[in-house]
Amino acid sequence: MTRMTFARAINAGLRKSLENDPKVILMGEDIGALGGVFRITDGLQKDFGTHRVVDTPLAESAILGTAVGLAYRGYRPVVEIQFDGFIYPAFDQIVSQVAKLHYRTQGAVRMPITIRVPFGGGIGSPEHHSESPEAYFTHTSGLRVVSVSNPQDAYTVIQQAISCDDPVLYFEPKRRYHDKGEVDEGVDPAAALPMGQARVLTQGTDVTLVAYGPLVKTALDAAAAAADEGISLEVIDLRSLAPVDYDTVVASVRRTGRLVVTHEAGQSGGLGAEVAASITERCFNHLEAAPVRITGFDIPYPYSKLEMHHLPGLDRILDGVDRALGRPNSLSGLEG
Amino acid sequence: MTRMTFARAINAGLRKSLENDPKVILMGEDIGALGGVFRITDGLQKDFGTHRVVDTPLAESAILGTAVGLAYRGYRPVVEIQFDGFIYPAFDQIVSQVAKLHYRTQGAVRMPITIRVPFGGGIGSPEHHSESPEAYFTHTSGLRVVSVSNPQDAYTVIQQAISCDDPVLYFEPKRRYHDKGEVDEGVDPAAALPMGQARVLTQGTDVTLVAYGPLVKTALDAAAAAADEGISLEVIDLRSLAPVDYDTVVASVRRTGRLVVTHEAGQSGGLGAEVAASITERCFNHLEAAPVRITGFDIPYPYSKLEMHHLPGLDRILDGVDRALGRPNSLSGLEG
Amino acid sequence: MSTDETGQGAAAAPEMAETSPAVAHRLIQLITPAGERVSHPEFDFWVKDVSDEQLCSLFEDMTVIRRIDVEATALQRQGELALWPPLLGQEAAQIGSGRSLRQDDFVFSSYRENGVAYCRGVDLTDLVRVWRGNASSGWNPYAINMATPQIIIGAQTLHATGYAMGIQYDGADAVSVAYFGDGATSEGDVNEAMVFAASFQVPVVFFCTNNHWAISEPVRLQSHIQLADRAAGFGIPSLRVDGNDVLAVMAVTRLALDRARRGGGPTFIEAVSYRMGPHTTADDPTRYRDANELEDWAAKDPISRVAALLERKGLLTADFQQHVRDQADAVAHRMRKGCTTMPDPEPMDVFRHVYSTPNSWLDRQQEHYARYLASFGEPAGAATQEGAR
Amino acid sequence: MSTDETGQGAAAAPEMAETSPAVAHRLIQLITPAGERVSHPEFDFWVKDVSDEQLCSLFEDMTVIRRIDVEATALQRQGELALWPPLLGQEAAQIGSGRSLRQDDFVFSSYRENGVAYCRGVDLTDLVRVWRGNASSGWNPYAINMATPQIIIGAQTLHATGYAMGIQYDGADAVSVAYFGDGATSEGDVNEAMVFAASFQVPVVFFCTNNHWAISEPVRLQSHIQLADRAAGFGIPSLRVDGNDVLAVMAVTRLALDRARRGGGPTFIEAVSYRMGPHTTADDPTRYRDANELEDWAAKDPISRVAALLERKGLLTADFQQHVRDQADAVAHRMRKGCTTMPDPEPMDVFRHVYSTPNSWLDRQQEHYARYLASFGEPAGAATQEGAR
Ligand SMILES: Cc1ncc(C[n+]2csc(CCOP(=O)(O)OP(=O)(O)O)c2C)c(N)n1
Ligand SMILES: Cc1ncc(C[n+]2csc(CCOP(=O)(O)OP(=O)(O)O)c2C)c(N)n1
Ligand SMILES: [Mg+2]
Ligand SMILES: [Mg+2]
Repeated sequence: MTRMTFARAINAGLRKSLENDPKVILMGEDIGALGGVFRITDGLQKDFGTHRVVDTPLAESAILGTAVGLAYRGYRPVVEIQFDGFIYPAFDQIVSQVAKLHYRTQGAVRMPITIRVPFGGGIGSPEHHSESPEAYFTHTSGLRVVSVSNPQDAYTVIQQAISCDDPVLYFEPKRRYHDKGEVDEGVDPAAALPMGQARVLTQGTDVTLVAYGPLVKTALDAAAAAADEGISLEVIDLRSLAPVDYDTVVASVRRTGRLVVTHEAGQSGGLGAEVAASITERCFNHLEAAPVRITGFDIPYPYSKLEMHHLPGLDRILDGVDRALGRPNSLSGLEG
Repeated sequence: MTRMTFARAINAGLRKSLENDPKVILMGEDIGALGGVFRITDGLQKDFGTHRVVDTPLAESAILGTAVGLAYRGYRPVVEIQFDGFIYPAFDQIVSQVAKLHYRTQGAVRMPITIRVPFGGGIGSPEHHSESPEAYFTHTSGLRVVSVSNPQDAYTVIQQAISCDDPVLYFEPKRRYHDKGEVDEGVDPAAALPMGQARVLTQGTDVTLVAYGPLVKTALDAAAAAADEGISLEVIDLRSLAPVDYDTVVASVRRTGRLVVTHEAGQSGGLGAEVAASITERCFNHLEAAPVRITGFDIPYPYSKLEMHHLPGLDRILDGVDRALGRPNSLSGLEG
Repeated sequence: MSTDETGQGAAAAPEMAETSPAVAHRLIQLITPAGERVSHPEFDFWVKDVSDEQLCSLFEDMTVIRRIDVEATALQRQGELALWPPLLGQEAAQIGSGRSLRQDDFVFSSYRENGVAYCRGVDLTDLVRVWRGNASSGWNPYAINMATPQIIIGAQTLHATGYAMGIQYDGADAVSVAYFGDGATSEGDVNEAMVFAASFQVPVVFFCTNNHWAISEPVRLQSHIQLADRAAGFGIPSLRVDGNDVLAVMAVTRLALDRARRGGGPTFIEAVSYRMGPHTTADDPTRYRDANELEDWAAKDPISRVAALLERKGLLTADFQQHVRDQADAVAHRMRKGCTTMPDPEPMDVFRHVYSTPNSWLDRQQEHYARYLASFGEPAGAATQEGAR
Repeated sequence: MSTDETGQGAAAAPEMAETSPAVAHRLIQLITPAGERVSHPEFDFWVKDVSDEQLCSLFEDMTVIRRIDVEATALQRQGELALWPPLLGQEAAQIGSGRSLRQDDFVFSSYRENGVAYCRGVDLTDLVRVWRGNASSGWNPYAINMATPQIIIGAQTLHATGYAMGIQYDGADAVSVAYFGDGATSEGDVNEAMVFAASFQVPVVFFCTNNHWAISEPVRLQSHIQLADRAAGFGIPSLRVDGNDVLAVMAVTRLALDRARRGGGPTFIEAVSYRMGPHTTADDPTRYRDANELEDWAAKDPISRVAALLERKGLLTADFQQHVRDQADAVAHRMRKGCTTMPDPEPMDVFRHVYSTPNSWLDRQQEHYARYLASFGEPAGAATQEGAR
């Protein structure tokens, strides 16, 4: 066990994948000598060379498009998108090629491409540096989408993503990069909890609280605060956003009868809508209240002096918990 | 009143807008001499000239990006995307520029851009020609999204979209282009039902059936078939997909207690999830059953010999109605 | 801080020698439209091994793919195919280049390169699978080292470039070839592909067929200078070839392939040709183009000029012509048969191959749909025509 | 149908004269690094009206914006700004071009063109608004005819092109100017912008500041030939200018503007300069670049060479120098004051201006959030620091 930052854990996982499989190639802007703007690839080009860790010209569509060609040739490209807001120029290649080629070719061509995306806000950055675009990808068939919340999972899941034969978007909660945790580098990714499965972080009886990525920490804080008030929250870290491991969530909601789901992305059409709709379908007779979504607003990501209003915090989540429990809350007395 | 096709009605609406406002400019691939691959702009370049109806080079990002520049200069560009699957190269300009510039500039710069997208399947085309990408845009704050289902609305709403100061995606159900209907060309778009509002097409008491675009016709057929079995469906044509006119849907579901929502797009993270989640939030105590989604599968659009399996048809919708009503249906006896 | 308003007396401005427009390329030609073999100081070299026999075989291939085109168009008219994108007029560009490739080279093409697929050895039935609506890929790309033809304009140029990066990493001497049209040159992807190819000096050939039209848009809307000039600005050498001259196309392609194999990096080829037919069977070119243009180009037909050359050489015997006709008919027949006897897919195929790993979302939908089909009282596999109910 | 395996004896292949790489541009220079005014047959014409007084004023502007840069960097270090993208070393490129524009021209720039904004008459407080986190746009674009600086690399080149289409439709003689970096030239958008600009021959100037770096990536990764060469392939004339020479930059910009005004279409300018500082205050260039490189470029500093020229002309008096220093200090002071006294936004501002028409989704969220804030017992407007609770 080693104590390391979230960022370092990804770095260690990438290193392991580079070591274990000569077909793994890292590609992206500034990932070489600089080690990426977040230093996630620090030292890797030095150790593996410029053919394994490739600084690319500044063109996101080309990064993904050439990754497709490399996958055609049997490689496993691991692409870094510098910030969430810079993934859109590559959207066509991701949606029309990466996601669809396996289906298109009746399984003949595999696209084992991992797309690393530092995402989410809370770091005081200007526009385009704090977005949460995950719902665009969870709605795109052919892709798998994951997001992890702690260094150990970061380390393990990046390796699972890279060895997965399907394309995976790996969303990294950038405001947690400097959080530290224990990481067992001896973990065998194949034996660990599969990346498609959610994890129950705290067992609880009153409300199921579903979170992923950066808000898992917030959710755990909320659970601690709620416990002080005698409310028992079951916090679930989704980990896999597409597909969502509904079995785990369903089992929880059947016990608690109440669901709160939280994310930074805007509410309308966000992943919370999908979770709420699917859980309602599967647990209708167990639900004591409508699932509650505590999310970012339906706005472009705001300038940083306002971002803490947009981002769900502890108190907004607890207000949602109160709503789920039918306790007094900010919307008490409002109809529809 | 004139009887005309859906396609012709859009053409007439575009012509009206070109006549009424010299700042309106049509742009797109093959929209000039050819009149577009669907002939929606037939005759317009001949009558308004090459500066009002602009054949552009083959580059979607540029089409949207130059539309942004034209909007900066005070124009109202109306962009044609040739087929749904070709909108993705423009995704960055739509999401990061068109949708956000008004917010970014604190309201100083308006983006009255209309993006026309023939969408949906059922026409026997190869890949990329039958997609339903609306959920990517309904989840994008700063955009408005509409889809219409009949020639009169097509005629009126295209004009409302063009005169709207916000950017609007106007999704045209291409498999209905040849459907005919009565169109009153004298309608004043400003006095007609606003484009943000849904329309109740058939009043019913048992189940609220929500559809939009191409499936409105299917929904009406389903309502007729259900009526034969003594089941009364209230069919709502959403018309506006972002924002959804929830007031209209809520009023209906409060009466019926049951909701079925249908679309061609894949289920997970589709607009149906958003509608189901929001209606559950607002109508929880009125709901007799979980909202039911009858949608396309979570697959890339399949080749045409299989598309009728993917597309929700009359019988799949009725099966969903049975589920909402707790009547025997294909999933009877299944748990969760 | 001030703003310049002088508005320089522009009439008096000196000529601007600094801004040199790109130098026009000479069109490389080895066979004139009249079928005369003209010698070329540089490019004769690249086809010096082409024997009379090979010339005959090139003629045969071009004739066969034209016949395929005719047959496929007929199949479309008869309702057996939903759509077909004819290559009429572009036979030399496709056969000349396609025949120059090695088996371990890899092709990334658009929807129109059926002639190239023929050179790669495609199964004839596979040629029409997509257009009948029976598949999204006609063939397994690895079976003939040719990717599924691309519909998203220009996207495949990046795939070709990435594939070439892989060749380079492997230390192999194969070449990746991207085929695309004149219209495609406007797409960001094609330009980004040139950036990457030049930057990494990878073994890729950009083969641009300038058939003068992108559906209804003439090439001058995409560029008012020659397309071959585009590449120089990326540091990529380019060649402009008479795309209706099968020998010249072969020569430039071989040169480009050879350079790539020897580590010389990418080459851009503009093959100047003409789309003699509609964009697809769904298109009506009379709405946007002049019949005269078609006539002009008919005079430069790629097949007639080889026929004329063979004639001059005394090779166009009645026997040979009959052989070619028979061959074309046989191919057309096989394709038609393959097309019309193709089995329909099974309903549940709709769920296959989305993922190569299990997926709980989709598995559930599949299970539900199977139950749904079964609720009509038929086993799922037998319900082919029932899904739409 | 067969596959070519001959593998031509490539060693014997003749040289390929057809593939001409683009011709290297001569670097246009009017003031040497040593401050000598050198005459130029074509470009002297474009600056013949620049008086000693104007030269002094150019020097002043460059000095002021360098001072702005220093002040903003200090503000960042002191925690008053979150980030700052310095333009150190690029003063001549920005002032020389910015001062050439007419008021009714319109600028679309990246985040780095603060010197251009200064020429446009930006309010000093507005320069730092975005970097303090108080706004996503520092200013109202129509107030100074300069768009909100673009963060998405290259996207603004399309906006500039579209704006120029509008100028053309209006029959006006204004010009739209796109500023972007060397890294941006790899983005599809920039290349598509050139396609559209050339196709429609609209009045746009593409002003590319080649500062040799895109964060940690050297310009040779984007292109191994000169960036000015890129434009020729689109049929756009280009100029390569010493970007550290304010007069030369002015000359080429004026020429390009004049051509555009007279209907001559787009021009591409590569201003060769150097990013003397970090990419932004968050960057650490020692990780990826050699200190020697910096030294080389320090010798070509854009301000010192104008100072040397003024010295030669006897214009660099102590009085003048003091005046410039005072002016720079005053500007820096005003900017600092504007920065530190800027009022914080109100919480509910987060919902403003998303739409210009009412929106039921957002209105509801706004109403709910107001209730939420009120539930803490404070009126919504007073809860600025409370949102994160
Ligand atoms: C991204 C994208 N935009 C638009 C289309 C629609 N489309 C199909 S073919 C075509 C014209 C292509 O012209 P060109 O590149 O010259 O190839 P050609 O058809 O002439 O072989 C267009 C616009 C598409 N398939 N993909
Ligand atoms: C689409 C996109 N990709 C990546 C980035 C991250 N990024 C910001 S600045 C920059 C380098 C830009 O270099 P250049 O164009 O040379 O401009 P310079 O910063 O040198 O002025 C990068 C990669 C971005 N802002 N937008
Ligand atoms: Mg073409
Ligand atoms: Mg730069």
